[in-house]
Amino acid sequence: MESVQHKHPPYLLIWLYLFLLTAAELGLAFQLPIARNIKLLLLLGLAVWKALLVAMFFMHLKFERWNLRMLLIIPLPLAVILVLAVITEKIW
Amino acid sequence: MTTANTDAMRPPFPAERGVDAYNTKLGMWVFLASEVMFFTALIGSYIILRFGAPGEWARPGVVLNVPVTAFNTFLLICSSVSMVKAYASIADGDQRMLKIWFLVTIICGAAFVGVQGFEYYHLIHRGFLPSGVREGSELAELVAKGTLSEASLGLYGSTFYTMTGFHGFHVTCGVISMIYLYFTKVLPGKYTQQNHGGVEVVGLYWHFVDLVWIILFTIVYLI
Amino acid sequence: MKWWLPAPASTFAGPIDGMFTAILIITGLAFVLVESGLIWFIFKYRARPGQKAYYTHGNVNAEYIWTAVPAVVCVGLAIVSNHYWKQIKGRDSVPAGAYPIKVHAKQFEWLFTYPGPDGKLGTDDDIADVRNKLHVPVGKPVVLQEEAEDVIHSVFIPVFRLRQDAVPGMQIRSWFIATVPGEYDMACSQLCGMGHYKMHAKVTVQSQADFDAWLAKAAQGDIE
Amino acid sequence: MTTVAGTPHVGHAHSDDRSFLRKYIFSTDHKIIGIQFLFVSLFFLFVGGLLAMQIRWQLGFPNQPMPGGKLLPETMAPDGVILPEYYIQLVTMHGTFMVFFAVMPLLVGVYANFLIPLKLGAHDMAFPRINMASFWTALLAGLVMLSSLFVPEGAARAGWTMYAPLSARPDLSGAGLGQQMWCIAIVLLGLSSILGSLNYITTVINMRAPGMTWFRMPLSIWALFITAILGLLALPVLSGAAIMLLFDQTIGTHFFDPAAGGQALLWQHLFWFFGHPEVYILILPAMGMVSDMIANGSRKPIFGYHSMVFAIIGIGFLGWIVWGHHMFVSGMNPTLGSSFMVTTMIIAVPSAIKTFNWMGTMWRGNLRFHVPMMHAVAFVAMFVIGGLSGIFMAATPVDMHIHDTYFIVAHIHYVLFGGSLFGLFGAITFWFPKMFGRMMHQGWGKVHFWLTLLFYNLTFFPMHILGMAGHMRRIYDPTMYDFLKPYQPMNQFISVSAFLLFAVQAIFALNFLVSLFRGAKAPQNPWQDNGLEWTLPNPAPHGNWERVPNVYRGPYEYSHPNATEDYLPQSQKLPGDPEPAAASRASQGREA
Repeated sequence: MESVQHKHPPYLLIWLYLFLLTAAELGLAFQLPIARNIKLLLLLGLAVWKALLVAMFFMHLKFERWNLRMLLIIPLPLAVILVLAVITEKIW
Repeated sequence: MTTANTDAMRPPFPAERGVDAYNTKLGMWVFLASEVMFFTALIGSYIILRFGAPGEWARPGVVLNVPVTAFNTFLLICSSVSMVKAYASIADGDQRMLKIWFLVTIICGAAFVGVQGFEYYHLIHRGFLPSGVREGSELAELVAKGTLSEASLGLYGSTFYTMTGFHGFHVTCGVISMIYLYFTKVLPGKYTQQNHGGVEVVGLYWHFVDLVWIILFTIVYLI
Repeated sequence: MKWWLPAPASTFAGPIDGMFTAILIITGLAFVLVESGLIWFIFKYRARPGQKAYYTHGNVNAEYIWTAVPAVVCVGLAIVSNHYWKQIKGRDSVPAGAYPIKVHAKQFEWLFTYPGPDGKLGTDDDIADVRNKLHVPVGKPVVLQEEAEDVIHSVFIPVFRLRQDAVPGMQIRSWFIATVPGEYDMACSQLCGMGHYKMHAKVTVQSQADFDAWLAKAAQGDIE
Repeated sequence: MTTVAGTPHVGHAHSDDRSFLRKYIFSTDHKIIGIQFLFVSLFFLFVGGLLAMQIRWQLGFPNQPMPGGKLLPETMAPDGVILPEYYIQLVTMHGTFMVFFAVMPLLVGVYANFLIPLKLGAHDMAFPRINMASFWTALLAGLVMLSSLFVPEGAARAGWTMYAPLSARPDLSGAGLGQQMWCIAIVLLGLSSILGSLNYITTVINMRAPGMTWFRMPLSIWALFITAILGLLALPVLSGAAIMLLFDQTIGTHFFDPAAGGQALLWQHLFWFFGHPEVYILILPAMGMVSDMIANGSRKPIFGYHSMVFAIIGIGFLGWIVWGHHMFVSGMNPTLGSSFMVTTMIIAVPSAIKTFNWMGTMWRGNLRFHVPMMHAVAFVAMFVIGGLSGIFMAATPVDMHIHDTYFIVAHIHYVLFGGSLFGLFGAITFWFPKMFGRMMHQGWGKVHFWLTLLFYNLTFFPMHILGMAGHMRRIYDPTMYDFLKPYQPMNQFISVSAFLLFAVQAIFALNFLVSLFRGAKAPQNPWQDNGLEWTLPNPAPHGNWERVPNVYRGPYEYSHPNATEDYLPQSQKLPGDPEPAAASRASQGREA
């Protein structure tokens, strides 16, 4: 029962982060007049950041052993390979 | 005899263990790995189709109602927090707070589904269909004025409804299973400090659904 | 009935048949090695009273060898394949000045459009939509500009060793040089619906003069 | 914590007061579920074979009334002559049934369910109820698929690969409801496979008996484990694609509709991204079980156990990055084609390692040719042909000529019939006593083996020649083409061989059915095998073990110098064997 022993992560603080990041995304998407490509990268970066916060703290991945983390990491390269390969198709 | 042990929060003994996780938790993680691939098929198709789309993709906010969905995003994030608070409560042995936080999660989740239904209703009313734009609708006028490019609207509708629809389906499944757990396990006080695997496992699923939405919200509504 | 590839009639046939033969020899050797080994073991080591199997968990050196040899052979084949692949299908492989013919595939026929005297497609003097008859001059690079109207079809001319899908929504170019005059079959090799089997065309390879004469006649509507 | 070495745990059968319905129909027992899968998928194997016979009739004897064809309705075969629209349904459904409802459930549904807990020393699967749900979903999927043959416009008509846009447009394919039912059945099957896979993976990771470390697992379990991972990650992609296809057909989306910006090639990419791992789902379990049978038949440890494991893992990984080799001539970017060609060439290497290791296992063995061993050796011999013919297709220029011809058909049948089905015939015979407590008849098994081997090769080998000549797949009437007319005698020869091949399967069916009721009672360990499952009575009781055995060694210790017999069960303690650490880790055993 390891999970009981250690202190709980500051869940409300992470909620605040998520809230602020979402607000930042909205502002970025609709208010900031910057180049589209940069905007796209920033938005994706923010989305990944939020997703990581959820996975690491809410899903406790930060506190799991590496072999359990591997389970969720395995499909990710496959997903990337699929999308990248098919997109190169369109670029030629 | 065989099933008695699966809900307990320890790996089955005596056995060689690959990971330090009890069966239902491990099973849920494995299931989530396959869910990643399912959403890969949907989101990947969206990215690929958008790359090769004829005509300009509709700019964010023109077709979709972003403020409503931003509120919905907020709801889902809140439900994720309340879920993890419910888990933390029972891990500390607090039955009362478990009941409260679990109920908050269910309400937020159900509200999300409701808002999404509302959103769909309005989109269809405005003429936005999975197959594209309905003749003579509000969006058709925008197309006529040149605000929207019609060429890619068919793909826009296809991908939008499929991705958000399947996400909504997952949320609905989550809400239903949480309601079931609420009445069969949470209210009767069957979860304890030592045995609350159900809360953790349904929580994993719920956070995953939240995580998918975080990605979807950005790439569908904001980009 | 021939127990081999069809008679070659394009410049691709040489390398493709050569590779086929080379792979056949390599795989044939592997086949003979494995099957004769199996048969030999089956006889030599069959159970006999009093015989005990040799207790071993393997031999690392032997395993290195039978990992390395197939790996080297396969990588070698990959290099050779890629060499010819680039010549045949590569992005820039179509020779400049290749004679263009548009292939419009639809359920269940082929429509060929030949450029008129100006040698360009998409102009007024095109000889459009010649049904199921592909005529090409011998010894001259020809580039097929394939498009499909409804579903995926596939241009397949066995004697040329040429196969290329025609995909709706895509413009795909595919080229060859015919080497032997004659009349050949062309088929659709991608399941395209109920009439897939009858979607065939006749390919006529003829000298430049004959081809020009045919083209002139075709311009008058006589495609026979 | 001591286990009596090697003593059979007979007489421990639990008092079993479950009702008949709970015990045999809605059972959560992994063994019963495996047997349910066995009967259902053998039925679909028969259906797929029946469809193949009709295909062969049409190809061998085009436009002639088929014997018994008058039984078919007018919409399929008026006066017994097969119609072109029925022919492409036959082609589509033969592939679909064989791949999704016969071979895949036979390998994974039957043997992952049956073997994983028994061979690893678990009481049952990790999630028995999910396991039951998996079976019933699969059955439902199969029934939906089967009934699609009988709806008004008939079954799906776009080939088992279901290439869009033909499959997405009812007006072009001519089948509306049938196409939709195909998609629905595939989504259901995907769900069933995912449920099954997550069960297998969890069980293998978490429920191995003490001492059953990763590298003491039998190769069959390794193969099934990697297969489960492939299924877990590949099937959802297919399900997603099938859902998009279904939406294209029904609610007017445009995923695969080029007229509205959709992409025809997207379907192919998604399908083959699933499809190539699927190919390995169809062969890896057979490879694993054949490894078990060959070691048993050779009375020798498997040659290079570790490299066999790594080869399985390597195939499992590489299987994800070769899908484009199905699309060399599809109009895909040729540079992408080059990279897929290289990965495809590389994936030949682990298969070669496995083949040579099987031969190494037989080398200096003491070969016992019981029926499973015969099938296992035939598996190696036939798989080699299928594997080598794959190299022709991997070479991109050669693929230009043989793509979509009978060369491909020959290749896939050498791998799926010569490979998977020979492996399966062996596996069915091998574990029949464990399932039903009786032996299959060895003599009839040998007759069936030799006749199958003969007619199988006579059927499929000439297809290579047809393919070289350019004989296209999926054509209704080859005599339409001048260049194929000379090959009609060969087509007829193949057809006759195929009919005979189908007919001799009756021997197997009869042997199976008769042995079920009249077979000789099986001894405790009929094949003198090392696996944990043979320490249980035949058939094993519900819950398998009173007390989980301890495992002291790997699965292939045949002819061990210190053993009195030429086999040494995994749970038999020799003097000096240390007790597994996991056995003493916790005191709470899971007693009944």
